[in-house]
Amino acid sequence: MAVLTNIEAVTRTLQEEMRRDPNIFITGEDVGVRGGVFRATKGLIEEFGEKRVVDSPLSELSIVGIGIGAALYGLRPVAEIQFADFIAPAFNQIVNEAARLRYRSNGGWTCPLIMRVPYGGGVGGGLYHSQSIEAFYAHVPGLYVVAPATPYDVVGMLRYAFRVNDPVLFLEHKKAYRLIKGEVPDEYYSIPFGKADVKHVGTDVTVIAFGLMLHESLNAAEQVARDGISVEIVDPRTLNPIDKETILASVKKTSKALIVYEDNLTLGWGAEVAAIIAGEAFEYLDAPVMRVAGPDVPAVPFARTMQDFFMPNAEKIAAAVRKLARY
Amino acid sequence: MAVLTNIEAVTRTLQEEMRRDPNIFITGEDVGVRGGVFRATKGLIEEFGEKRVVDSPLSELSIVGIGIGAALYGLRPVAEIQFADFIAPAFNQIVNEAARLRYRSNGGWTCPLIMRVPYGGGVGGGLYHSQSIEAFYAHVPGLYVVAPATPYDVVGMLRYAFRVNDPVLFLEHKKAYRLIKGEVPDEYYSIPFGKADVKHVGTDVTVIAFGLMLHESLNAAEQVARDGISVEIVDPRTLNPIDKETILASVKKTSKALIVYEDNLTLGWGAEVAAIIAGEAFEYLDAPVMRVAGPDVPAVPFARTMQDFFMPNAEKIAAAVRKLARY
Amino acid sequence: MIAAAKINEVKTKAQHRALGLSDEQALELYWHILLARRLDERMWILHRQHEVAFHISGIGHEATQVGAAFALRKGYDWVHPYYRDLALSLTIGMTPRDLMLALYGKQGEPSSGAHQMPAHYGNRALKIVSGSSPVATQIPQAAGIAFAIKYKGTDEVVLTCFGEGSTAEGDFHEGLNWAGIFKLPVIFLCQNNQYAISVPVHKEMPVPNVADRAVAYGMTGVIVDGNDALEVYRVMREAVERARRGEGATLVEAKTYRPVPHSSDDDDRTYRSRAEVDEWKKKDPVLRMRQYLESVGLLNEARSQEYEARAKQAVDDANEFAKNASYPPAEAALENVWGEISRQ
Amino acid sequence: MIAAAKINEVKTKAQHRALGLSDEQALELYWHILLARRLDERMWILHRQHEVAFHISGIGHEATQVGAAFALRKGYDWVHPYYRDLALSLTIGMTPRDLMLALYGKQGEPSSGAHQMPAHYGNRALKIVSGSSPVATQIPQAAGIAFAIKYKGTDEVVLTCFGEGSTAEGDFHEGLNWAGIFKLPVIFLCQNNQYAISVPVHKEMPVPNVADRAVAYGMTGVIVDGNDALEVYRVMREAVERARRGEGATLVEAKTYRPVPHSSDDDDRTYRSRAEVDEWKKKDPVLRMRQYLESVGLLNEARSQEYEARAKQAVDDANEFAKNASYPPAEAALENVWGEISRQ
Ligand SMILES: Cc1ncc(C[n+]2csc(CCOP(=O)(O)OP(=O)(O)O)c2C)c(N)n1
Ligand SMILES: Cc1ncc(C[n+]2csc(CCOP(=O)(O)OP(=O)(O)O)c2C)c(N)n1
Ligand SMILES: [Mg+2]
Ligand SMILES: [Mg+2]
Repeated sequence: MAVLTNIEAVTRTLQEEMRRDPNIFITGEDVGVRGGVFRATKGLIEEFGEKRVVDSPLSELSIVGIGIGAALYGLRPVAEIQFADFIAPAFNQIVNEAARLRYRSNGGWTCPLIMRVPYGGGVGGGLYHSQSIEAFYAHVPGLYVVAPATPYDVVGMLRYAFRVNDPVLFLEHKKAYRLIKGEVPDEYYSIPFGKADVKHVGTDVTVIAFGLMLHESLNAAEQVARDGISVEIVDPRTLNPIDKETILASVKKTSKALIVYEDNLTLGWGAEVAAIIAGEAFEYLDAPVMRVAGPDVPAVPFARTMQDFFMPNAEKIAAAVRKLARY
Repeated sequence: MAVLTNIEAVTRTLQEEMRRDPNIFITGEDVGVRGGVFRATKGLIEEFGEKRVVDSPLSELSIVGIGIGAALYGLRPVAEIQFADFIAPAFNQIVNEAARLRYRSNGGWTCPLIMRVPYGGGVGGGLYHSQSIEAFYAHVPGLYVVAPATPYDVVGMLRYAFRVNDPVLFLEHKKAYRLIKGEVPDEYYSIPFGKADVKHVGTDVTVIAFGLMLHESLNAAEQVARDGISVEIVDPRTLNPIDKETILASVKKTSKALIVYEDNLTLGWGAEVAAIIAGEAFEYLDAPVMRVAGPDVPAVPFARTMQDFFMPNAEKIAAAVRKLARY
Repeated sequence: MIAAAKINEVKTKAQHRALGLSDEQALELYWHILLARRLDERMWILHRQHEVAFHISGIGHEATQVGAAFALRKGYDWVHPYYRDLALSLTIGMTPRDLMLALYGKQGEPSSGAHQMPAHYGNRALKIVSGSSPVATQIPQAAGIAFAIKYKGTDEVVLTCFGEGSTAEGDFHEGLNWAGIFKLPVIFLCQNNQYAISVPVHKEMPVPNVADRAVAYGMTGVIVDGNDALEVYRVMREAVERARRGEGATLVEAKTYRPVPHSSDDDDRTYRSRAEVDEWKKKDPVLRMRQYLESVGLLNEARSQEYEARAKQAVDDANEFAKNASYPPAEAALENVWGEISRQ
Repeated sequence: MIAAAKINEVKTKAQHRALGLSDEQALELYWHILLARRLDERMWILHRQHEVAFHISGIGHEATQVGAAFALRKGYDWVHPYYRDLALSLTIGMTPRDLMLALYGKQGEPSSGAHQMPAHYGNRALKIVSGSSPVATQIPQAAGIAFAIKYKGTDEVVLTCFGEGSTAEGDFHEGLNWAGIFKLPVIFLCQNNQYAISVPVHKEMPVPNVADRAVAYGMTGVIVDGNDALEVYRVMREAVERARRGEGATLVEAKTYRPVPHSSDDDDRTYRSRAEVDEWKKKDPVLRMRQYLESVGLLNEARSQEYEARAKQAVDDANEFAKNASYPPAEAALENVWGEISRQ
């Protein structure tokens, strides 16, 4: 058992997988000697050389496009997008290309491309260094979108990402990179996509939350526990496809659902979860399906006051849980 | 009163507005002598000349980028994107730029850019000439997304688009272009964004549908009326921001809600509507919130058999309405 | 005697011989140009007869495509084509039946299982990558395949094709930038047919030649007469050799013309004169190749008729086959969205 | 007498005079370079003191930016800057207080109301467009402003700035393509500081000079020593005149250097040697301009000290002002998402 941070979990898994499979290479801006602006690829160029850890030109469209081509050939590229906010130039290559290659060739071609993407707010990054982008991509069939929140999940899901033959958007919360620590077994394991995880067992209210918001929700659960409210927390981990079974099972048990995400509310990822619950657990519900999310503004503003206002946190979550529990 | 098709409504309104305001110009691929591949700009270059009806190079990113710049200057550009499927290269310019200009400059700069975008399936267009794209963009605060379904609404909302000072994604259903005819008053009127319209009054089930699906829903309402089921049909018309009031009022009346859209189900536009209903009309609901949508596959397939399988239509809608009515 | 000697002399001087192509190969070249043309023409007819809903054509581009294909090792080198590459796909190994199935959107269509519109050529065994409709996206992807080739250290090369209009997209710039920086074994073949749908080339770009843009990527740029299959073969072979030698990418611009509308949805009379089209038709690649082969004594009226008959038969067979094929089952719409987990 | 004559001679021969700049203007140029430098240095210090969370710097780029700004008609011409354009923004008319408010993220910050991180310069009255963080997006937008200028028929011009690394983005290509096709009055000023964060220029592009790429857009490309403010002024003035005359766009590449880390989050020792940085520091634009002005007799030790004192005072004042300003109210997060309907 080692105790790792989330970012160490990334780096170690990349290293381990690259040792195993010579077809894996990494490309992205500053991933080489700089080790990435967050240091997720730290030490890898020293071990694997410039051939396998490739500083890209500043061009997301083609970082992904090159990755697609290399994946078509049979390699296993890992594309690092420096910030989630900067993946937008690659939208066409991801959505129209990578995600549709299997379908458009009726299985003739596959695109096992991993895109690692640091995302999320609360880091003083303002409009363009704080974005959550999962809603755009979780809408796209054929594209795995995952957002592990703990070192254990990061390791298990990143390993799994190297074993699927479809493109994977691997979301890493920037604020959780060094904030979150956890134990990781020495033995090999991996975590299949599409399996949610109950991170906290409870009976009164189900909270569905991922990434940094999982941790805020765990804090909130502690807060309300003092008031005798028992919260069950489901971490979806995979955002596309969604593990409906685990979510519905929990909601059927508690009869109350709160979905938490830090993206802006409207058509954020949690909208689909709310729709699923309203469609498939209606008879079990004892209260409205609630959401705690960012306000509908273009992105997280910079000034501290406004950033705090934007970001969901344990207090806001606890308040919503209390409201639901009282309902 | 003139009877127009949807596409005639577009052309006529563009002409009328360009006569009024010399700051309006149109750019896009083939919008000039060709009059656009759908002929929406037919006749405009003859009347307004090459200066105001500008064939663009084949480059969506910069069609939008140029439009943003011109809007910043104070012009009123209309950018035609040839097919919705091809707007993806402009995603960054639309989402990170146009939609965020007002917010990022705290109101200092505004971006009154109209993007006209033919979209939708059922036209034999396969994966890349059938897409519905509203879910990606209706998630973006600061960006109006509208999808009028009738000539009356097309005229009223296109006029309104020229009177707001924010970017507008103006979605035009390709199949509805010539299929749908309707009366348009000779007197001036316009339809503000954010106002849904009850297109059919009923009491048993509320159907929320836009674009081509509005018309399929109207057909379905006729079908089920023979069985004595009374359907109320709400046409949101504006997809961002959503007119919650009108939707909720109808659902509170009927206690049953069906949302119809032709995009793939997961995180499609209707997910947000379902979430709103589950969150704010819970006490009024007598049945699960249902959705009829495309299956979760990358886009509408080409072969007729598969296309028919993909597309929601009156029969599928009627079946869902019956199920809800029986509930 | 004199006649025979003359023919021999002609043959020795013949362009194709100078390029190292045998007579059989030269005739094979013609065969593919002809077959593509006749197949393509039939597709237009089927559309006019309302047998099929849509056709997008490669007519006029055959010399470019077949010449280019001949410079590749089929099934060894990679091709990332675009929607006009009917002749290219045929030459690499797809069959008229394959393409007819796609036209009708019938079951068993190998490029996409009829998920896609026709003209989205693809076949893994032949290393033809299944493309999309958004233009230019194949360009960085082709660079990516070439990146992988270099990574693996083989001597495969990649050919990717696109129209001149599509060079306005950011994808073009980014793909060529990578190919330049990493000296990748890829050939960017621009089929410049003077129009992007209705937009003439001078409105698409501020330079007279696409090949001029190679400078911006430290890359060789070549202009070639795209209606001359042998010339295309020559410059392509050089580009391929450069790529195999590790000397990086080439941007080849084949100047040609599209004498037909953009697609069956288009009406080209709105944007160009018949006189212009007729002028270009004189340079027709089928005509030109036939005349060449006649001039070097490899074709005569009788043999030409044989070729025509063979082409007609192949096209008839393909049409019959595809027409009688069934549509895919509706539920095939749900297939091949996600894959199995890899066994690695 | 002799001394005075010599000074006069020097003055007449002086570079700035030859360019039509008065002595006052030359000193004004220096003032902006100096003020930008001292303000920028203070921002680094404030970061080190944990007074502010982030700083991204224009140090090293001052000569380029101030030289460029001097070639514009301030408030008449348009500027679409990037995050290094501290000196440019100051010269066009933003104040040290404005920029300090942004650094602290305080209320009243004019570029964005503290919605954005610092260094996202903008001001409508000054025609400085508020930029974003994704690089290169301003390039097609600047072409769009120029398109509007041509549409309206005024003689305004647009200046937009970006780093050499950002020329790898599709936006660069597409923006220049439009500018070339439509002959737009825009100047693309690439501030080539040899690095995109850690990536050196030879890994970013396959050509030695960004200006070489102008050829692909039928555009004039110019390389200039970006540490020589007067030279930058000269080539920019020519570019501006070309644009005003309706002769279209220019791509100007100013070769310079970033002697500091990319931002306060960066550690540049991981990717370049101190020797390299020290070498470049000898070409420091502040030093260079001061030496020039001394050589033509416009500056001496005493006057230099005066300038320094004035700069320090302005920076102190700005810091004091911003430090004491309040943060925006939390609910300001909800403002300026949507606008009112237009009155047209
Ligand atoms: C990204 C994108 N935008 C628009 C289109 C619609 N479209 C299809 S072909 C075409 C013109 C292409 O011109 P060119 O690149 O010269 O190729 P050609 O058809 O002439 O061979 C256009 C605009 C598209 N397919 N993809
Ligand atoms: C689209 C996008 N991708 C990545 C980044 C992260 N990033 C910020 S600055 C930078 C390097 C820019 O280099 P260059 O264009 O040379 O400008 P310089 O900073 O050297 O002035 C990078 C990669 C970004 N801001 N935008
Ligand atoms: Mg063309
Ligand atoms: Mg740089």
